[in-house]
Amino acid sequence: MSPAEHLTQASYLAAAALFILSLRWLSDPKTARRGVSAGVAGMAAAIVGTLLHPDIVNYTWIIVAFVVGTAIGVPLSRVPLTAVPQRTALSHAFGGLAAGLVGTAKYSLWLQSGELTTFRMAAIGIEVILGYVTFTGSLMAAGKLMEIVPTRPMTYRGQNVVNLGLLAIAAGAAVLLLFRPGSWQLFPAIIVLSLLFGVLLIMPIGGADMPTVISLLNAYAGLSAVAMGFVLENKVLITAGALDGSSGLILSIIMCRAMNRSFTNVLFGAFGQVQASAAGGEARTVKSGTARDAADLLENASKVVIVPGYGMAVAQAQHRVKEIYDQLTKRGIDVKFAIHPVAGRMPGHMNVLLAEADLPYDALIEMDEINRDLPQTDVVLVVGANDVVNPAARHDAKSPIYGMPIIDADRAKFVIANKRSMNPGFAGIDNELYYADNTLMIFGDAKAVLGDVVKVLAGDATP
Amino acid sequence: MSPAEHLTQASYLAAAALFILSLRWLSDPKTARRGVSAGVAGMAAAIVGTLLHPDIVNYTWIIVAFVVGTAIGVPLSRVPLTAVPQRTALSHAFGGLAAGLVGTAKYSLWLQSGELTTFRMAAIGIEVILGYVTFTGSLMAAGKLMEIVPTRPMTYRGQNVVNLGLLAIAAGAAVLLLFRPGSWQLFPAIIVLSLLFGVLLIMPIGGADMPTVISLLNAYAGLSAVAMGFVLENKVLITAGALDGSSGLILSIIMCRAMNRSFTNVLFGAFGQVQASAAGGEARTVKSGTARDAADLLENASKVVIVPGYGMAVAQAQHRVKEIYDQLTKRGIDVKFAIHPVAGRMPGHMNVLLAEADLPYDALIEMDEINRDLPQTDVVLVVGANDVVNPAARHDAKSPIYGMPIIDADRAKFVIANKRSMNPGFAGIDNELYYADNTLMIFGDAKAVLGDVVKVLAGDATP
Amino acid sequence: MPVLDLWSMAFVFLLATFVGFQVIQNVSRLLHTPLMSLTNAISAIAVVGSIIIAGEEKTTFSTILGTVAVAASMTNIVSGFLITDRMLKMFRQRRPPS
Amino acid sequence: MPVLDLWSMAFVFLLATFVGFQVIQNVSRLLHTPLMSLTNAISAIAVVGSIIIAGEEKTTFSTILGTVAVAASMTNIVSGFLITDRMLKMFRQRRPPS
Ligand SMILES: NC(=O)c1ccc[n+]([C@@H]2O[C@H](COP(=O)([O-])OP(=O)(O)OC[C@H]3O[C@@H](n4cnc5c(N)ncnc54)[C@H](OP(=O)(O)O)[C@@H]3O)[C@@H](O)[C@H]2O)c1
Ligand SMILES: NC(=O)c1ccc[n+]([C@@H]2O[C@H](COP(=O)([O-])OP(=O)(O)OC[C@H]3O[C@@H](n4cnc5c(N)ncnc54)[C@H](OP(=O)(O)O)[C@@H]3O)[C@@H](O)[C@H]2O)c1
Repeated sequence: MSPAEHLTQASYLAAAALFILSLRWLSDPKTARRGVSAGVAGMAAAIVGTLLHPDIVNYTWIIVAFVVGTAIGVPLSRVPLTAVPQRTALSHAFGGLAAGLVGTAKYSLWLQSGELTTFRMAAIGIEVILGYVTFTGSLMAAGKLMEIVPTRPMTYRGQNVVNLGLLAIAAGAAVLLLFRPGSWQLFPAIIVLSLLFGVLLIMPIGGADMPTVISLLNAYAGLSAVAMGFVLENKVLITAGALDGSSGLILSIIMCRAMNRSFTNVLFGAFGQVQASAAGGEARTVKSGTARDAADLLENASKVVIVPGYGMAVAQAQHRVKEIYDQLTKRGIDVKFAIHPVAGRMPGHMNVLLAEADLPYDALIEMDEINRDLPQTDVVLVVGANDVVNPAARHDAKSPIYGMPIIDADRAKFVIANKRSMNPGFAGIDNELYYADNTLMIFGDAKAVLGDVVKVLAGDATP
Repeated sequence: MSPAEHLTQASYLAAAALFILSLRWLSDPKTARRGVSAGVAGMAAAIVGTLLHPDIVNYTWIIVAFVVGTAIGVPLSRVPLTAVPQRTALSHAFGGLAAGLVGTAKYSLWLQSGELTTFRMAAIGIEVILGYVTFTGSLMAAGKLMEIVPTRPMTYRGQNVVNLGLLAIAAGAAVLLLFRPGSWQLFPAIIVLSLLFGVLLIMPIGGADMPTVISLLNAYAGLSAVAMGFVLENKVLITAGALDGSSGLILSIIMCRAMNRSFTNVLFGAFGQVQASAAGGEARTVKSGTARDAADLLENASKVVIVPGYGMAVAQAQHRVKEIYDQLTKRGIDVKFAIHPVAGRMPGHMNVLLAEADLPYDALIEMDEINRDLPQTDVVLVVGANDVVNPAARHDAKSPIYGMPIIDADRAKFVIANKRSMNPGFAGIDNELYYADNTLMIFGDAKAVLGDVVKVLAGDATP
Repeated sequence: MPVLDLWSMAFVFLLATFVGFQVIQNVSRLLHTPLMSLTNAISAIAVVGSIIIAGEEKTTFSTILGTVAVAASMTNIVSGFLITDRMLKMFRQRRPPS
Repeated sequence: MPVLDLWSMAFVFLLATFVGFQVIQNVSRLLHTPLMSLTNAISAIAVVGSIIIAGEEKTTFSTILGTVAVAASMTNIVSGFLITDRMLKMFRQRRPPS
């Protein structure tokens, strides 16, 4: 090995170490930002180390690509927090694309130079299939989240058979290539089939299931990076891919658990359909009140718990929530936030939003802990949360969310629930909490309603 | 690579995975034994995989060695639990020896075949030095623990200079070999110097410090295994070595922290000497009582905490302790055990002993947790513990153990302390706890004294 | 590039997966959203592979693919790290820690 | 033996060290004594190196050293696993878990 190559390898080793440390430091908000710096440092080291590589004869295109990438990347990093799931999906798409392209390029190069060993061919096959599937799959997911693509599950009979059939053919073609690497015509076929499969895989999945799907695609993206590492014999790639893959897998497991559903159910269950069916619940009476009523109840409580949900996210109401928090704590009232693991539409969704509103993270309590306090709580304020406070999950064995752990808002002395209508939430089912005697509904957009509550609390104007 | 070699490599990969799982399962007593099975499986896989290796032409000597090793190993695994530190030291010695010998053999072989690259020479150098140092060092440690070698620190002026000098020369010779691998005369010199250094390194360390030293030697043994892995280009060796090394390092750090001392202090501090100096404390009066007094106090308590220490281990009194536990719990008294991280002479020492006496491990409470209960405790029974209950660690800045976290036995309503005399413990310092008004001393060998207490509690005979 | 060594790569994969699972499981739930974007950025290390293909200019075809791949990865690196940091900046503890 | 690949070995070492620290830190304090003897036994995997040296019989010298090394490692394997299991057998939970 030339000294230059040793340098490159050393930079890769350093990068691997820095990436691991970067994720370790994410275990605590206090050290988290150091984690980002470590990640950047590792990336820089690896890139510099690579630019030193003797095989590189011309830097023009590399620089062009760097510029283009940065030009797209910077705006992508400025999206509102509600758009984070879309952004994540898009970046998986880019990752998958890169893997697919590199695999394709390597195949063409090695085919000509005759260096295409069976092992390399196998690795390329896996890389390319995973890469292109992740590419189109993630694009579809992003499309559904941005509602460019119809979000409702598109299903037809025998759909799963067709999809898996396609995948099988693609894989078969790849296996064939192992034995006759020369018949390159198979390669484009594999690419097309993979791209197609990616699309069809996501079509039948409801838009609301996208977060889970995205995490799964994250795992695929990681695996394709690993395969790429095997192709290029690059260990830092294998390491980073494995880190990425395990993170994707773990997050999707957490989501499925918290939703009390299985992977297969998410992937092939066409869950969103339930929405249609279960939506219309028989009309029972609910107590509905005004912002003033809510304000009075809150003022006279000594222990308040706020349960934010997806509705707070779409309404961008986190800043109003913060103002309410300030108003109440000013009055010496003890205010806590109950964070359900899958409140909102992505893991940790509520945490980022409330952090954005500058709320201290030690006021955000996890489900299990807060559930112990709720029976002694005077008022629970539910802001655009629905499924995560639906008592049916505890006792109604027929409910689709039965068994999903929830925040026991119904056990508090009094409940104030804000949403725009009696429409169901993600799971598409009715929520008896809203019909309880000790529940007061305040209908309207979270931002507007809470804004009024703040006004009352602040004492100026009377809506 | 031949199929056989692929098989070998696969077995190594499996072994590495199994070893990691084995240690993971040790995180919980419920799964711990599965951990051992995983370890055995991994080892078996690796050995079988190796025996398939094409280079092996003759199995006689391998089988002979297996038989001999088993013949020595089985009895070594039957030692009483108090002898576990010695056994550990011995096995480090064997490990170091193996590393040293393999390094030597490889050097001689590659020297003849001319395959001795600089990298290999460097790796061999590290392996051999670490290996032989660990070998004699661990033998010395074992000797001191078995009291074959005088346990008191043997020191003379400029000792550290001499030792480090020796090591420097050995390392220097190794470096020299990098440039002239041919001059093999240097090699035996390195071996001798390393062996010598191992002995001299341990000489000045007091016998009581051996547990910490053993853990450090454990780290060395691990590192020498890693170096061996680099020499033989064997990844499972590197993996296992790294696991072993980190375990040794972490345990010694835990011990040093819990003793509130630094590595350098342990290695060069000649700590044991303090014993001599500090031993004689001015004679203050202590309240001393009989087994019957102890029994009465215990019977009339409702909350009892037992603090076991090194004395219980040497007296083998854990079974009497269990009988007391049974007698008291039978009377509905709440009995817990306070386990100090460095009670006894090795990490987890008390846990194994009490487990041997068939005490449930969920009755063994760690220091920080039990310290919260102690102020509400009626009677604390101290069995052969001394430093770990010495309040000086909290307030006496001049005390050698100042700052070491302790079990706050003195904060309980009443203390019963059993030991044979007023002699100090490991740290060689006086313990004011024994002089406190609410402390009753019961002098005598723990086994005998507690035996009497049990008799009284059991109601038969009156000592 | 070092000579192909299937088995050492398998070892790296095995160990990295263990590290990954342990490390990710310890990530505070509070930070699961930043975690997603950070791992994104990190796995864009794939850029190192593309850089060589784009730079060695063996064939026009490979150069084009390589360049696009570099651009795609670079996008993930830039946006991934920036947005992660942007999110993390927002997390703060209660002033008088209670 | 695969061709020497210094850097992949360095990777294995790096990752294994991370795994080691994480795994060991999670070991219950209750089991620190068994931990010592288990890691002992595991690191006796060194036996695989010695076996080949003892078996390939290149020179008498190397064969003798190899044989002794195998015996030494085997001792650690046997005694290490046996005593660990013996200790672990003793740990049990309170019958009616309180
Ligand atoms: N977090 C994750 O990782 C993740 C991933 C996948 C799935 N999910 C699922 O998402 C759901 C999350 O539960 P959730 O309780 O947070 O949300 P939810 O059950 O989806 O309910 C959200 C509620 O907010 C209300 N809402 C919508 N826009 C609003 C606005 N502008 N102002 C006020 N209210 C508004 C809606 O009622 P109106 O229409 O009447 O206003 C809706 O009932 C769970 O079912 C979970 O399984 C979460
Ligand atoms: N656990 C570890 O990993 C580790 C490692 C290194 C060092 N250490 C050190 O070891 C010490 C452990 O503290 P410790 O309180 O457990 O022990 P200790 O401080 O050494 O005291 C043990 C006491 O037991 C008494 N004793 C001895 N034989 C006895 C018998 N047959 N019957 C009754 N009593 C007997 C002795 O007093 P008499 O002679 O008067 O009977 C002695 O005072 C700490 O200083 C710690 O730093 C521990």
